[in-house]
Amino acid sequence: MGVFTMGVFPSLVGSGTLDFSFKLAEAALAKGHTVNMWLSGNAVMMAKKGQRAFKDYSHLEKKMMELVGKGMAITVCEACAEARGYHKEDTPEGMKRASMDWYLAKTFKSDRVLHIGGE
Amino acid sequence: MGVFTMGVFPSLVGSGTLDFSFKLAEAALAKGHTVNMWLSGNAVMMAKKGQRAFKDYSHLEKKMMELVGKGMAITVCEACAEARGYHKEDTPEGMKRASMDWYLAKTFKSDRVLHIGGE
Amino acid sequence: MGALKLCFVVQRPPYKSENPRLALTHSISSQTAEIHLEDGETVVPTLIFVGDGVLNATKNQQAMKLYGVTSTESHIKNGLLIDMPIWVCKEDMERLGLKEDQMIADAEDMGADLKTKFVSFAEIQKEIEACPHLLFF
Amino acid sequence: MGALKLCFVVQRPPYKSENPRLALTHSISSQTAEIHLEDGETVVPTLIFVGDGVLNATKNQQAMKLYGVTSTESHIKNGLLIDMPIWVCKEDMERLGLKEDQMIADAEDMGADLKTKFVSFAEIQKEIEACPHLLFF
Amino acid sequence: MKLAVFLSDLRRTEDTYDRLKADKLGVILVENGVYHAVLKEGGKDSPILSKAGANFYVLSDDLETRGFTAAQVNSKVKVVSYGDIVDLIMNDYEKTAWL
Amino acid sequence: MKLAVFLSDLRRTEDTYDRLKADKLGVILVENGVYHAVLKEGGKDSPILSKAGANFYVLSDDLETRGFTAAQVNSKVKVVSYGDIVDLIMNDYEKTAWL
Repeated sequence: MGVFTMGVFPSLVGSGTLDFSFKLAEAALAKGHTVNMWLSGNAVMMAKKGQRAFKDYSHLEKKMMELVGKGMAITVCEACAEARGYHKEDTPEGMKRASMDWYLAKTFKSDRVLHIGGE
Repeated sequence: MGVFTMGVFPSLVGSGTLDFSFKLAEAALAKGHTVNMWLSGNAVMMAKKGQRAFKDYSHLEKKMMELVGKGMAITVCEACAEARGYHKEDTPEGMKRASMDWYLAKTFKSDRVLHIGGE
Repeated sequence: MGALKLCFVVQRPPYKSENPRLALTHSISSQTAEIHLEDGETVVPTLIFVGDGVLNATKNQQAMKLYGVTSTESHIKNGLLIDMPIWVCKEDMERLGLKEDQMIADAEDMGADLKTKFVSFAEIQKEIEACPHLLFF
Repeated sequence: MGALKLCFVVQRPPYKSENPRLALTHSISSQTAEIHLEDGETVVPTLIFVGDGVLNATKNQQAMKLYGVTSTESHIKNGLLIDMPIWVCKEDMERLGLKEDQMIADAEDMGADLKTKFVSFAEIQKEIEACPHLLFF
Repeated sequence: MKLAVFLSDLRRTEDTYDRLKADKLGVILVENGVYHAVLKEGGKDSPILSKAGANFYVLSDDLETRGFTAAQVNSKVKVVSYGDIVDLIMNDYEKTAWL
Repeated sequence: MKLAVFLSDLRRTEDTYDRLKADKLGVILVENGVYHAVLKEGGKDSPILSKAGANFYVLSDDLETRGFTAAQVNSKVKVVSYGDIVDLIMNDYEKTAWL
């Protein structure tokens, strides 16, 4: 069993990339791996409480809490969140905020890293 | 003098498209045109109060309020905002929320429309 | 007084971003634009899929089953249900190797009378010329 | 115990999205990663501009003057200032018609000793092979 | 029709630009579209500039933001300001297409 | 090196894929990258699939989301699940590149 760290950057409401990341994390946890997830750039939208669920958009808050319950460490980029007006009190329980060095330090301790960049 | 309506869709913190839209709106107002702006999809980020200004990101709240003061009508897509957890109380003063038919009705009354779509 | 024709033109594949979905929801909202307009004024949309955008109109999309999110297919069917013209560029289907039986042809299962129109780019060019305002997605 | 080499590879032009900016801020934050690590452990980044990404490294960018936002240029200079290796692919500069005198060569004005390295793709390939983890932007 | 097309990217993911026809066509290069006005990839002009009969414009703010100046702009392309773009939209063309 | 490359788009805006070399190369098609496994543009396989010596994989969930099935997948490409991708990342390859 290994340590797998994902960095998720370009995701948004209505984009498939966050969905992909959470499903991949779920599959990795199911196989017994340790999973870390870093949400940065636009992917910090997961840090906002009170997103209303519409059938038109994937709504991942529930899935995220499930994965946290299974031991996934999930942290969002603090500055990226602040710039978008997501403050500490908006952050769902179980999710951490940190600066970017958290992610780099996690890559140090990981067997594999999947960094999802792009636009 | 004419009526100019812009629909702005793909913009985000850190993207140049919102900056472009606001500068173009400013130039159109300066020439005496009537300007309407519809913010939809990811561009609804402008509807969030309390965005922290960093030098690394363009920060448009002040510019937006200036343009509203000069008579620009600016409205954000209500459903797009709700899906992202931006509620009524987050909306800066002078900015309206409406459903998409607002935008279509504005195009009816416009001499020119610039619809900024894409990804 | 009068109708305003609007072209909604989708040029990119589905699911990467909200883009094609917003074309669908915005064009469908033409139904209620009248509440902001005067008596007799209407907005008349044509929804056009062109280039890689034709990939939005494949059938049997499993987005709801696999990701819990409404498929572009069901949005297109909703469009047909409210009698919105939906056009798909034939040359692009051919270029990408898509056959008509892979595409959403109608929404009969939802009770819609209108069918998808498979058209040439020349027809799309004419429609674009006939619309005072263009909305490219 | 030991150093972890990380390659940050920027493949796209600046300003469209946050993407290249995040490559810069993340690579620069390697400076403080040690607070989460054990004694003697460090993260050693190389920041590489390749393909259209080389457009991030043009000089005289006026983003602050015109849009009030930090330029990619000033980020790159901050990288040089903290002695982070910054590599720009020569073949891509040539392909796009960019000359070395159009590019950010150093950050002497800020007191940095390190200079930009203009390298071949073959050198970049070697660096990518030497890094246990790759971060493409 | 009199159509003003906006291009905001260096690498395009649509081919509408190649197919659309207009009696009068203006091509306005903004954001990363400005690279088409200044780069000579493989020693050649951008294929964007080969559209027959079109008038080409590039936004000066977006050029300078990216480290280029009017002096480097292809002779086929006119350098314009935000105010000029407003005039192009409101006076010179009837409709717009942001591709 | 043993490298797993992820492609998530139909139209690419980078050319890193064409240039990167690896002793063992896996190409994993996800999101809109799955179209490379099923479309025959102009009657031809996607140029993505011509990378010599590579192993190709396509994510079944993302195929089906877009209305395609395993039966339509190019014979060069193996259909995989999320679990299979985890195994590819953790066991078969040493590092990943999301282009």
